Amino acid sequence: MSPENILLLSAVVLVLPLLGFVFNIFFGKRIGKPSAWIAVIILGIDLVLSSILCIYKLTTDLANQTIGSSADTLQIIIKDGLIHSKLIWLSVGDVVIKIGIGLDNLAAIMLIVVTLISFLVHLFSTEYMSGDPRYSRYFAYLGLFTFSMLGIVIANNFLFMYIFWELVGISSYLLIGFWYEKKSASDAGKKAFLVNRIGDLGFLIGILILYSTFGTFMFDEIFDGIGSGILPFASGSMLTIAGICVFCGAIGKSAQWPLHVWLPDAMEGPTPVSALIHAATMVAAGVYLVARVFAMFTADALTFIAVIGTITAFISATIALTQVDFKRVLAYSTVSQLGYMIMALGVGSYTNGFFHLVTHAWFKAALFLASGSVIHAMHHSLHKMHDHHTDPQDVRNMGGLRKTMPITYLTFLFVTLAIAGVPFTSGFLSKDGILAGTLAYANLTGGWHWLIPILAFSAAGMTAFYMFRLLILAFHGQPKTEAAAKTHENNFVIVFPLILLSILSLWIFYSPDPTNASIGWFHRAIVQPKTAVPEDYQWDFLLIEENAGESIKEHNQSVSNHSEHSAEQVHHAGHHYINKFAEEEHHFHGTAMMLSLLIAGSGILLAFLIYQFKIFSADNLEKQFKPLHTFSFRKWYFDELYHYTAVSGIIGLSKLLAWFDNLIIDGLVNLSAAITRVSSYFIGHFDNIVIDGIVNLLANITGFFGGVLRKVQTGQVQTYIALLIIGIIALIYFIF
Amino acid sequence: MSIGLTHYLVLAAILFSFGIFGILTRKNAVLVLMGLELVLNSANINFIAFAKFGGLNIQGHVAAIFVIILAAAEVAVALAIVLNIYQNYRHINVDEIDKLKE
Amino acid sequence: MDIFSIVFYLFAVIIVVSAAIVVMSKNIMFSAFSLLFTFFGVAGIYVLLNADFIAVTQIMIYIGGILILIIFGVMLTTRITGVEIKSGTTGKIQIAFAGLISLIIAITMIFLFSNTKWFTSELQPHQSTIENIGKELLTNYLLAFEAASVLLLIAIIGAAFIARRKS
Amino acid sequence: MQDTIGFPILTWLTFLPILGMIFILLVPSGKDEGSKQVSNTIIRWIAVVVTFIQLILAIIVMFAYNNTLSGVNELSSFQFVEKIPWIKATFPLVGQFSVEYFIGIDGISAPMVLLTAIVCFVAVFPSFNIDKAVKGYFAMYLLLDTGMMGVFVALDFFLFYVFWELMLLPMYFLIGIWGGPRKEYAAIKFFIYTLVGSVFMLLVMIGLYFSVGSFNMLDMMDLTKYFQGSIFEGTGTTIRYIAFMALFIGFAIKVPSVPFHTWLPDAHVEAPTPISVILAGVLLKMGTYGMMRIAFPMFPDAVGYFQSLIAVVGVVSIIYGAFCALGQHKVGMKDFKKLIAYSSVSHMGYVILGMSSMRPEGMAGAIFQMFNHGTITSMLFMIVGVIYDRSHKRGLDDFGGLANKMPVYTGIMSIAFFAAIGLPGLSGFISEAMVFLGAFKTYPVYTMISGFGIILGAAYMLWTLQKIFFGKLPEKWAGPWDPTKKKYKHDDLNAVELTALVPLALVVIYLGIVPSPMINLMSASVNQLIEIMKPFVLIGGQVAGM
Repeated sequence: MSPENILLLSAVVLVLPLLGFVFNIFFGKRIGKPSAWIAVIILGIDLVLSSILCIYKLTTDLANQTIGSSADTLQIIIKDGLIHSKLIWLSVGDVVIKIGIGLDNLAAIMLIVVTLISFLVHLFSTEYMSGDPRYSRYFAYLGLFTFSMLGIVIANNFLFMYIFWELVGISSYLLIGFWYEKKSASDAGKKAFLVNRIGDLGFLIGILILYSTFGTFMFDEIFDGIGSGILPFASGSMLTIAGICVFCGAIGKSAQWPLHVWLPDAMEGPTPVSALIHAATMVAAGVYLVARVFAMFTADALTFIAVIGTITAFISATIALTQVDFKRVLAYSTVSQLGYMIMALGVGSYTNGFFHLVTHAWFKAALFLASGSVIHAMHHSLHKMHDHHTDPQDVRNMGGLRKTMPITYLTFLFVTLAIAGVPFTSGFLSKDGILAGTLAYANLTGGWHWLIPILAFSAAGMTAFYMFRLLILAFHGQPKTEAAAKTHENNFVIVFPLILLSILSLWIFYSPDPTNASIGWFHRAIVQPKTAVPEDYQWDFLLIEENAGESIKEHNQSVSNHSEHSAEQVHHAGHHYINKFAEEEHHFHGTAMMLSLLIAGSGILLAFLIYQFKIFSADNLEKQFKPLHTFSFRKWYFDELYHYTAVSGIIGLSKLLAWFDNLIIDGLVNLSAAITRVSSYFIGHFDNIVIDGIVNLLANITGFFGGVLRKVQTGQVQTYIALLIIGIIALIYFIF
Repeated sequence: MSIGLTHYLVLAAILFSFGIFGILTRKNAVLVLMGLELVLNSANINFIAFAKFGGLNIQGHVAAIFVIILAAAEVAVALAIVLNIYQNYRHINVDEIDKLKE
Repeated sequence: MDIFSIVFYLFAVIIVVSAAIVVMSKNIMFSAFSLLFTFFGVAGIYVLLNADFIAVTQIMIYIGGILILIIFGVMLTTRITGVEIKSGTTGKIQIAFAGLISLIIAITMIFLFSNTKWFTSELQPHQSTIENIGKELLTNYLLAFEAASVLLLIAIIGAAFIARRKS
Repeated sequence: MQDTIGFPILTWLTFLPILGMIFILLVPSGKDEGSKQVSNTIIRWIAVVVTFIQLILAIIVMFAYNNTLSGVNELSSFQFVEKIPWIKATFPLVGQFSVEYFIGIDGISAPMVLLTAIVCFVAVFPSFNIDKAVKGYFAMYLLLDTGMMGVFVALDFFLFYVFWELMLLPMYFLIGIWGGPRKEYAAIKFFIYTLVGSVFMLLVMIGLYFSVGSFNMLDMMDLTKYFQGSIFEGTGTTIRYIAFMALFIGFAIKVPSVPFHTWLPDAHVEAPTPISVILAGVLLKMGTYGMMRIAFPMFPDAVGYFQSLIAVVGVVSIIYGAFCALGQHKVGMKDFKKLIAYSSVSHMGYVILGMSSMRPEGMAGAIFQMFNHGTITSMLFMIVGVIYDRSHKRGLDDFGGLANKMPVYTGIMSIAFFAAIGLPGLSGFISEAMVFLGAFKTYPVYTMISGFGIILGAAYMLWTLQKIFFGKLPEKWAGPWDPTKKKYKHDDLNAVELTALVPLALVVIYLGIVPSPMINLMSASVNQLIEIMKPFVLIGGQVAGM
């Protein structure tokens, strides 16, 4: 494929879902049910096309070249495995704003993630959403979302990134609030959008700083600029601040602490939407953004990122321990896993962070779709019993679903193993890499940074515990309600995506060795980019070593040319680590694996002891640790905190200002008017009595004389003319 | 003494006086109008006289033309009014029309 | 006394006499016919003043238009057969008063005219004025010209409207 | 001077509505009910046709417009110029007084001309609901149209002032006669406020006239043409600062910027829908247009002196307006229209901020924002008008669940709302982003503060969206068959309303995706304006070197 065709194909992949959106918005209602299948077919084509793109991109080594010059309207550049275009969008005076799309390995893999999950969700939704009055509208929104998400993936500049960032926000708003008759749903949509906007403001300021420094939005041009020593406001700390501001966007979209509060509420949306948006793709956009602009983060910014990720991972894991809503547990687990990814990127474990994104996308989508399957079944069962009060999402109403819904159970079990980090799953591979990365990081930097791996490991343990708690409560034991007992397995359309996604969570798809991902294709395709930040502001262990670059290239070539056996040889041959960090990570690999196995195992064991075998009573534990339980159950009171500070503050201020505007400013205006009126009242009276009196006096005098002179007025024209002429004569004599 | 500007002006003045006299004395509205025409003609003579002697040149002629136009319009309307008065009062004696008094 | 003066005085006499008849005659028809002579006289004066176009206009409009109109007015408003063919004046005192005023104004004006030092320019050689008037009318006086035409239109419509017999 | 058409198209564009007004006045008003209906219909359609022809003319102008020419202070690069002496008089003491009929457009006025034509065309349709004194209404409407168009094409200050006042009067009557319950109060308030602004402008205009000797705006921009010893001669003098401030306040009242904004909510609340549309869509732009056309290029030194103050005015308007709009949910009448009025204050703040940046992006963004705010806010007011027509209510708490009853309406309204909160893909985003890009280079801190405006903007808009369209349908909206109107009260949009709303929606979407036609239109002029200002003002560059 020529470079133009690659980009053209990417553009097609991007635009196809938009066409679906437009079609369904205008004609969906008219054609009814088939509109969904049109959307599914469009996504299917999209999936095929993006697979072609991805496979081509991963297997082909593109030579550096440039088509067209920077003054041309369209320029296509291939550099270091990134093929991208630059198109002049706007020009005002000497300011030229360019946009474009780009494709590298990162984007190529992400394309598959987005289109595959979107396709499966579309498929799942055809059954799940059937009977909804706004059926076609739903698929239209899904199309819009997919379009925006793909836009984020293939953007090669901040402007596009921001545009699609906002579009993703709005489509998520529409989908969360899809059942807008429910106040909680429309509230949740609003909350999601507004909280995201706060992050976006930071993102925008970051973009503004970068734009005003480099005069461009292009990633590569900005990185080149930083690389050549240009810094915002000529200061390295401003570069850090720019990085943190950009990361703010990721905080919002990836639901990182302290802006994580929107994601659990977003579960008000239809469950397939949760699977698509709030598990696999949109929330991963923040992680993707950090990965995409990884080259511009300074050491301080990376530390900030790592800390935020760690805090998020830990806090949300603790919250997930006590939640009873099926989807909320999954939501907090998502937040926690996103924290993991962010943390991984923050500590410099670039490849593992992104790897976890991909593996997490599969198994979390599977978890959500499985929960959708459960809820769907519960809902039907409740519906048949004419019970409209029981919450179909509350795990306390479930139990024993293992028997009624065996396929859902098996897939759910498998992906729970994956998220808990049990060997032979993809989750094990990626989580293990991250944990090794945190250990390496802490070892290299020391001090309080050791908290990061400690919290990360404890979060891993909690993840294993609460996931199995959920599994046991929902599927094992006896049915706790009649409805749960009467559930049935769903049909093929719902079950198929579950099976596919759980198969994708096997280790074999990423690496031949179930304990080590770094020899798989993924780790070869995704390599940490060369950091653009000047050495003074960057960890020395993240700098790519000069000779390492060469050996990596050789290594890659040998991998693509030779069998895996020889690759392994090169791998073990020694100095091919791109930097010190990678080496350290490798050393900690074994330790991390053992530790994580131990912790996850104990978490699972504890869950079985408490909930399956009831050796410890859950209720007793709850009573014993009542404050802690409440604290966790009420989500650390973040919602309340924000409500009583930020939200009330802003609303209070707006009330105050509206009142101020109404009373004071307008009051001043009206006061001045009133003063004028009062003074004019007095002046008017003065005028009436005194001045008018004088005038009236004069008028009376005039009237008297008028009465005398009235006799002159004969009414005859000729008299008047005569008088006129006399007047003229008199005037003439008077003048001369 | 050859005929100069003054001659024409004096002639115009006489004509003007006759016109004024007519306007003031006649009862019949149509005759009043005739007086008015005399006044306008005297004015026109002045214009033309100044056009020749006073350097007013062609502008004087143009002014005269406008006077004539106005006169035509005035007569048309005035006669219409006269007819109207006639229809209302069955006479056209201006001295008896003194509604303006009230 | 050259021929020019003779002609001038001839016209002057015609004008004065016929004007006197216009304002003094008892018979309204006499007045109307004298007015004809006055207009002719004035036209003659115009010719003497090199105003050929104005003279022609005078004859065409005053005599051909206005006078005819007046005569129609006389005929329409006066019962020819009735007593009112003779137009009365307003009374002795008024006549005396009006005569006085007219006299005063005549004397005043003649006095003023003959005693003023008028600014006089060199006499222009005689040339046809029509072309120049036309140019002036369509350039500098275009607006006035248009306004005049609108005025005439309004006058026609207005006259027709006022004069129409009420149903 | 470029006259690419060879036909006085701007004069036609400006005075066509007057022609329409004459036609409308000639339509006999019927005596009985039936013929009255007929004559009202004729009058309405005359207005439609006239404004439509005007729109076509405006589009022709845009196509014939050569966007490489800059204008601003160069007579040679203005386009469609017509320059005829208008008033010429000599006074013994004052000297010669001459006013020219001098019109033409450049990149600053061209978008405004198009905007005026579009808004005047679409606002005719909501006017169909006016039943009281239809003839007078449309006559006033078209007179207003001429006044607005005239303001944007005038290049002679006196002519500008004449048009400025010409548009004031019909507006006063349109609010005062066809307005809501407190119409007199609102109309008087509007009138006095604007008149105060005009007085300031008049004073400065006279001063400039004595300094330059003509009312030609281009001469006034040329500092070398000022007479020796005249009051505005030289640069950096106190009197020039005062004059600029007077002009600025005069225009800021019209914008309106905080703290001169309180006439706007009242005027909007009381005005009938189409007049609100015009008020927000076109009239507010005159303030910022006046700044760009008159205040800035004539007093560049004073702009330099007050530049940060101008930026602060912009920022305060953005934040304060947004807060007040948000506050409408909680206090006062909870009036939908008032909320949009305050949102206008906020959005016009972006224009001022963009202008104060003196960057090409910021300046072009400001003009573009003027255009976009015109189209978007017009939509918003029409949207309020639609439900007001059906229910005679417009409180934020009076509705709910309309999305189910009126899906098309909700769809169009979503476009307007999302455009107002700056969603990418819709035109509002581009202009706000450009304003931010430009302003950040000159005033990074102010720009960051004003960034909170976008959060607040999203908050109040989404809140409104939720209250009115989402949730359950209240009892009264399940309304019965209304026999007088022959329709259900909650009918979806009818053809007339769609005709008004859809073109605006298309413009908003089109410019959101392909903004370059509009940006190219103004690009050259923006550069020229910045060239004039350059010696005097702070222009942010690449911040790297700072």
